[in-house]
Amino acid sequence: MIFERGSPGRTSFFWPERREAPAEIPSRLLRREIPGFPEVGELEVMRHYTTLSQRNYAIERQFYPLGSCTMKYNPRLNEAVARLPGFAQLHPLAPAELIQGALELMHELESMLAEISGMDAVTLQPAAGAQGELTGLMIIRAYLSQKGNPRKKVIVPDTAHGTNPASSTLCGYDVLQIGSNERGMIEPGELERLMTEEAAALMITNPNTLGIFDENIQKIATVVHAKGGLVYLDGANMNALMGIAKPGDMGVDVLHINLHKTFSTPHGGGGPGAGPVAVKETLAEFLPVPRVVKTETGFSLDEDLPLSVGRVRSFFGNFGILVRAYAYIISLGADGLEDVSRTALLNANYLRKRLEGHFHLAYSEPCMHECVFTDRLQQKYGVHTLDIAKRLLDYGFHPPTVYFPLVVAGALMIEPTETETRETLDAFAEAMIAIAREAKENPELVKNAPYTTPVRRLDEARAARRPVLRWEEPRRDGDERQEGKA
Amino acid sequence: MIFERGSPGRTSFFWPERREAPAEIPSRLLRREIPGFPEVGELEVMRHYTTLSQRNYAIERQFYPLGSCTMKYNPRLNEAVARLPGFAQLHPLAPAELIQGALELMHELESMLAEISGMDAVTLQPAAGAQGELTGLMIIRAYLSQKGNPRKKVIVPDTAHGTNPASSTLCGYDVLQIGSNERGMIEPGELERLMTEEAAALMITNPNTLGIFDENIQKIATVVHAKGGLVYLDGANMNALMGIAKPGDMGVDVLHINLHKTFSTPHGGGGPGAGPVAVKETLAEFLPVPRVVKTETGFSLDEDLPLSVGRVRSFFGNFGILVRAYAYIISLGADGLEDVSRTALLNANYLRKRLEGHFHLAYSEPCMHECVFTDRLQQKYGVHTLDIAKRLLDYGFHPPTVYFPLVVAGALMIEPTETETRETLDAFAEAMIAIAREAKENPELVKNAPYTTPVRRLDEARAARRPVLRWEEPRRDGDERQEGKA
Amino acid sequence: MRYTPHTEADRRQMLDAIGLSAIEEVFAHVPEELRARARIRLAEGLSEVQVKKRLSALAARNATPGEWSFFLGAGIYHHFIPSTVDAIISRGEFATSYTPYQPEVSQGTLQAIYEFQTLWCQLTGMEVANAGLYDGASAAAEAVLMARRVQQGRRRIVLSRALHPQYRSVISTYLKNLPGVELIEAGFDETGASDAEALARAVDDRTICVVVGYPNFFGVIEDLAPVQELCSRHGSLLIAVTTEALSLGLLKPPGEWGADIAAGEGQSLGVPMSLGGPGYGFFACRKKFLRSMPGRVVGETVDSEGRRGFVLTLSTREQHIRREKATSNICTNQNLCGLASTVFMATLGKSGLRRLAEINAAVAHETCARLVREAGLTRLFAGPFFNEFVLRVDDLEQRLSRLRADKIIAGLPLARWYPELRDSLLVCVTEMNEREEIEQLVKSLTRR
Amino acid sequence: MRYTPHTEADRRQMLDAIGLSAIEEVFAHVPEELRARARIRLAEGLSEVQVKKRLSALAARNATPGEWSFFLGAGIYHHFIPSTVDAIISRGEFATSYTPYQPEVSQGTLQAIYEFQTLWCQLTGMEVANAGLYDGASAAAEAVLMARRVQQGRRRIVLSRALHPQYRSVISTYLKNLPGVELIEAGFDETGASDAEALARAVDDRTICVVVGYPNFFGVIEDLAPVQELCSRHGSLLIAVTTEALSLGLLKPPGEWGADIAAGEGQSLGVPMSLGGPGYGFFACRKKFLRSMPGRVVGETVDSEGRRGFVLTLSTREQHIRREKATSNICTNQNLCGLASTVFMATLGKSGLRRLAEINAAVAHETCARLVREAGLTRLFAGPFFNEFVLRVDDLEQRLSRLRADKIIAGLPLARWYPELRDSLLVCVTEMNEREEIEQLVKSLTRR
Ligand SMILES: Cc1ncc(COP(=O)(O)O)c(C=O)c1O
Ligand SMILES: Cc1ncc(COP(=O)(O)O)c(C=O)c1O
Repeated sequence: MIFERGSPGRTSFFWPERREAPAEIPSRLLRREIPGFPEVGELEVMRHYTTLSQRNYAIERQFYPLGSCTMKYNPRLNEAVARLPGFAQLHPLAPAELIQGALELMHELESMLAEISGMDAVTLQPAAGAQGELTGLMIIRAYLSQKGNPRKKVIVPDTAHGTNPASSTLCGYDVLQIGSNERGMIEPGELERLMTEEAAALMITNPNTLGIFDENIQKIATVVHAKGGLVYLDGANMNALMGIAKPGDMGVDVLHINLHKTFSTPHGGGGPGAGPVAVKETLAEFLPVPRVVKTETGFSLDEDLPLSVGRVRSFFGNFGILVRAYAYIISLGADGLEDVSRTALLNANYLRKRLEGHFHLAYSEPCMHECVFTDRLQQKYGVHTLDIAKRLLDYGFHPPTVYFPLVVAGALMIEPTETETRETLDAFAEAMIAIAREAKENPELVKNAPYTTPVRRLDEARAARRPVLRWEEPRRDGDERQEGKA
Repeated sequence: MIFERGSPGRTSFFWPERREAPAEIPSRLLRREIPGFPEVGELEVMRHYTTLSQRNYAIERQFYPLGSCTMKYNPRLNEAVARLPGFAQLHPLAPAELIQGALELMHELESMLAEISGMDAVTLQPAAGAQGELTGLMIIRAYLSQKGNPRKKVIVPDTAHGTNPASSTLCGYDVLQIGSNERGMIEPGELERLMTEEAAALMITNPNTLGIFDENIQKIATVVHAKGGLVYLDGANMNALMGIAKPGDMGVDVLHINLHKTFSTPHGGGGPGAGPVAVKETLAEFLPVPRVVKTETGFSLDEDLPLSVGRVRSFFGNFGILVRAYAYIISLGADGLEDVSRTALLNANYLRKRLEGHFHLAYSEPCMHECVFTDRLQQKYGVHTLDIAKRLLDYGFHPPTVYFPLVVAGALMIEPTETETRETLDAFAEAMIAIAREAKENPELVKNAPYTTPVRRLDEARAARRPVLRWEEPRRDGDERQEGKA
Repeated sequence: MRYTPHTEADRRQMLDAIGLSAIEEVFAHVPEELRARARIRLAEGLSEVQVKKRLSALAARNATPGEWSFFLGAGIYHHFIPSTVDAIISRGEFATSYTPYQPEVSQGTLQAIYEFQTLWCQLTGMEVANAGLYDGASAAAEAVLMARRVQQGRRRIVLSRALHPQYRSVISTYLKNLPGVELIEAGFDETGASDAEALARAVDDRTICVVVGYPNFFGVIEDLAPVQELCSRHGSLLIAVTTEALSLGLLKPPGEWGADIAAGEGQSLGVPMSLGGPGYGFFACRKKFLRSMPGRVVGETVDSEGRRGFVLTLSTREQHIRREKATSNICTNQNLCGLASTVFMATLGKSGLRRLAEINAAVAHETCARLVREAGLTRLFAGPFFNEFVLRVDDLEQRLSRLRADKIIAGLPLARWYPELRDSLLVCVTEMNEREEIEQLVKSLTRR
Repeated sequence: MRYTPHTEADRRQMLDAIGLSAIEEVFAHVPEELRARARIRLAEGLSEVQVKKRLSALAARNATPGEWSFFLGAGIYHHFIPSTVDAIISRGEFATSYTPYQPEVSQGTLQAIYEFQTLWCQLTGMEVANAGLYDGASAAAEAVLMARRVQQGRRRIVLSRALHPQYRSVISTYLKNLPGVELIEAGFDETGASDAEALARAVDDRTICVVVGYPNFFGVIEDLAPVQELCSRHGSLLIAVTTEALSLGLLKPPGEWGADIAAGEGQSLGVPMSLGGPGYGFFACRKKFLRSMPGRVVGETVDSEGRRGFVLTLSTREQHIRREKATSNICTNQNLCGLASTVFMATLGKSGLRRLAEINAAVAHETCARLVREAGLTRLFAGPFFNEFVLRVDDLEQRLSRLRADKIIAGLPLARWYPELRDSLLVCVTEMNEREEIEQLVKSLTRR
């Protein structure tokens, strides 16, 4: 712990000039020193965080088949270009003529995303998928309000990601859940029953979180539209669709895209990402401000959109992430992007094939970019999904997403992505198969895993019961400051 | 092994344009494909080398007290500035007016090194310390030749680094070894005996590899000069001298400086470094060409020095390393550099004090920036320096330099450097003391160490007896290409 | 193909294993009409060299502090970032890991977040902090939403008009679709602080919370004592919102003023400006609101062998467990920027952070004094400030465009956001503005 | 103080432990006269911001391929470096480790070197390779020194005059103090290759070795068959020296020609030009010379549990063991640049390396053809070339300075190093020279 290192008075800050706080600031407004704040040297900083980093799993270390997360390779090239001073050192309030390159990049990225998704207009402002959802729902609400009635509900499938219902609530809608049928899809009949004039939108994920492409998507859109509602697509799974099907052709009115998934910006241990929202022409006037517009002489910013939902974030969103996604798209080009989805599908289907028989497959439908297994075959030995996940760690692999989607008991949701080799998929499959064997022959081994990780199973119940959320200075100061503590 | 990964035909190279080799090159001059060459994807490359890196010890991970190596913190700032395109992308044969910034940097670095060492002129061309030695000796030889007789021998103390005698040989000199007295210094009487008109130079290290400052240095220089010889100082230990004593004042005529030690450029697992050579005015005309000279309008290159020893390396030496050293020197400034040596001495003396009694101290003289212990106290339990070194690995520390200098049996040569904290020194001392205790109480434990490293003791004899110096394609191709192999 | 490693043989072998003859068969069930129209009409892929060239060309058409003198703040600040920061955050182990759902192999990220939470508690003087939100504006909005949750039955939300205008916009966007909320703005006085009387008029017993900038948009360091007193009289929560996080190295922290929630933008502390994003929102509050907090939280626990370890905790608040009842919809946040800040704070440390804040205040005051004394400009507001201040400048637009010709952006004209503040310029001076730049600014604003 | 972590209290405590009252007492035994004069007269230290500013200002005064068109090679080449390279070599675990003397905790570096050795064996077609030397020139010198060691009793060393002039200088510097060596240069013919007759005249039975550039300084790909034949007739060693390592992706490797030693500069493969350094020297030879080789070597072995591992080996050749009898004085080499090359080669791989080499040859030939056809220039030499060629250009200096005004450096005038080659220009074209640059070059050299 950084607070347990160092020595009082130590710092890595070196600034020859010494300045006092100006007397004009009344001392009443000033703080005393910050108790417990770090006091370490520069080498200590480097060592501490380098050491911490080595206690992490990462794509650059090994396979990371987290379903719904699209953990593909994040090209180092994109990291390099995002760090160009002409991007990294821009002030967002600089006059538009001084940031023409940035505006052009954003403008072009908007068109590229529109082309890829088959939509008409895009905002890059949302900071992540969930904020994209909120923005998209707000657009729907604004549109319906303008038509006279914002309506009350949003229909959300039971397979949806948790952000979908949460965003609906935040947008002032009640959530109406719709179940999936035995093929993992929405039953058009059931939808017809639920889709009333109370419902503002259907929020659908396609392929959904089961990795299944809903073949009825066009029919579904027709049902929604017939009742005056709109179709929102959670585009987190765009990695399955490029060059295969465009949401814009499916009858989708609004969607968000996770640049930190399909467009390969690094996850960073939980962000930053970006969640652009794409809409059909009729909804364009509701997009957040400012909009980047092309003029005769270049690009400018339009704040003056009376129907806009307003701002969802300060400035322009996560611009640095947009730069990376832009670099990714122009690197791959049309062919490359199409190859991404095809290969993602190939990898998922290959892995599915290899694991079939060893694990129970939740649905027998063909899968797209991910597939969902369960622990049903292992339960009889007392081995559960969590145990399988932990045991995988001992094999050097990150487990799939577990216990999601919620509709599948004991789900193991595997998304290999297109950047993995056949050899890696084979090695992962072999580890899974070995665990299936262990579950049968030596269940205790699996149930007590992991054994080889920096720490073993952590007491999560205790963490939640008696939350300790920050480091506190120990009573007897100084004693704890020792080398060797991580 | 990178060769064991991948799949035939795989590559990470993407270049849309396809070009054939021109027909003008006769096919007789062309090669067939390179058997065994890597065929991997970009993510495989990143994973392979990231994984390898984690099998390394490094300063940014932990304490690295290798005596004579000055393993101090390598500021990340210097890495950043060396990568500026205006340095990294320069072609050495660009006309001088297009590289004025680089020439100014080199010119200024030369003066700064001259000031720090108390010398008059500097060449930055040598690529490392050993090449600096060779250059320095060539300068001595050229000078003496010009005076009529290059002479035959170079006197080298028995404590000297191996490069000193090796460089002497390479410069066409025979080596005359001089012993150290019981204080670890050169006996002026003994020197007087050996220093004849056959001897071109004395090659001395001060402080020497025992960490001892030879108090008689001025007298020694007088003896050498009296016989028409010159004094060469191995400046690898400049980290002990900044602001404490200038070689130029000691009577030294030539010295080299390891920028990758005192001036903190990273070691990179064995280089690149840089070994500038500094000389007194009388020797300046013998320095290698080209020389950077200041003119009225800027800086230019002078190739026209008839007495120069010539070129020892192509172009300007390791320019990228020079940039880092320059950044380091201006970062620290005069005060900072003086503080470096004082703190290096403090740390070494502190550690010496803490270990005294637990390990046998080779010399009781006060030490400068490093100190030498031995395994004498542990030998009676059958525990040797090598065992102590390996056991330290289990405690998470890199061992000191071992079995060097050769004059000390079972040497453990410890150089903590100035960038280490007291807490780290204490933790290291405690580990050493614990090992001393283990040596007494459980010698087998120590003799079989290490236990916790990625591999255990390696069979070095076998490696030397039946050298396998390259990977070869296994007979049955393909089988070995598996994920999981490091 | 770029980044997809398979060779033709690999593909063939895999298809064989699946029992298919072409990859297209995998998605044959996707309706034909969709497939037929799915081709992407974009250019072909580019080599690394071409991509770098294209991006460098775009980057070159943007003005950076290297060639231009910027005196812009207003929510995004140009500050020193030690080299340690990028060295750490560009490590693949941090940059290419996911949200730490498997704690056994995510202790690096988890501990770093735990340190981050601690640092923010220390900096704000609050009891608990989360792992970060999108940005300052949405963090302010989340603070208001949380206040609404814990103040059931109340409806009014009072925003100081001296709060960053974009933050007010975002709060209003976030709230506008929620039932039973009333958003009211209270003006500022001649010191540039929130107007005490306006606030007193606005706050009543049905007021959920009062949101004040600290320092506010005009750079003014508000005295929070009276606001806090007003809030506690009406049972309203005090939310202090900071856009310039560095100021907290010097100023009395919100927690000591008695704020209930401290939120804001963390970019100042180790994150490049990057056209305003990615940065991150910080969020800290009283412990009693813990289970109403938005966003991710890391807690300390032990493993099965009793060793200290860290886990994501209290996730029953979050969308992936609670879905429509979650405290927020946030999932992916801005973690790597939070790590940058953690490394920044560790590098500067206790004394360094204060010294950097002092330097900022000192150079900003000195510059302000010179602009008043030498350039004859007047300060619009009398209140104490940190590193930003507002000047009245006649013929503002004209003078600004003259300055622009000298590659100086002297500040932000306020009229765009405050129509009542014509000819007013918000000037920000940080440690990154060199002496000569300031000299130049004073000179240019002096000569008429 | 910068980078020294101690506080006053730390220093005090440590001095107390040592039993001293001031740090100066630690070096009280250093003679007073020395101490008195030891103060360093340099400026005070600078902040990171100031250092960056200073270095950026210096860097800005150098011309880079971003703004200028360079057609310079002659030993240092501007090539594509994939982003993987810097990502790996800037990892602290590689960059801040020492020479791998403790193999148990240095397997990363050791295995990387082992891979490097293998790659160089593959590339050169030789049996063994070392871990690298300083640069191409000193590697050539070390090759000659090794030849001298294994060819005891012989004295003559024959250098092709078409070998890089700086390499010839360095060889001569390295050899000039050694007894019993005679250095002879043999000229080149009208194809630009080493003159067969001159060589035949120079080589005798006392000849240690013949050193030939491959490709040579004029870019010409020498046919090594006759030279090899000549050497083997006289029992001399053939040393093939490559300055443009990328060419080995396309050309028949020295080993296949029967060379005894292949040495040269590795910069082309993944190392930035950096004003000519750091790069590294590669060195490969026949297995039978193994124990005479200079430099570090890594070998495969097993640990006490039988696992594969790597160690530095055959160190009885080296200075730290053999001192004055060592095969070379080299200690620190250029390891991190070797790692860069290893990552470069792994990234390009078998097909990528060849394709990049093909692209180079293609664009260079195309440019050459256009300069002949459209600009009416003539090739000075008729021999086949890789990516460099020599043109005769009348009024060379004048035309070069006119081109310089257009920010074009059209090549290297050879007269400086070959007085006999007036008005001759060595032109290098690589994959980094953009189409427009080449267009511009042709145009500028066409209009008179
Ligand atoms: C299907 C789906 N929808 C929405 C999200 C939310 O996106 P974000 O985490 O970017 O807010 C995710 C990812 O976490 C997801 O997988
Ligand atoms: C005392 C001494 N002299 C000379 C050298 C040789 O320097 P280099 O390794 O840079 O060639 C070293 C370091 O290895 C050394 O410690």
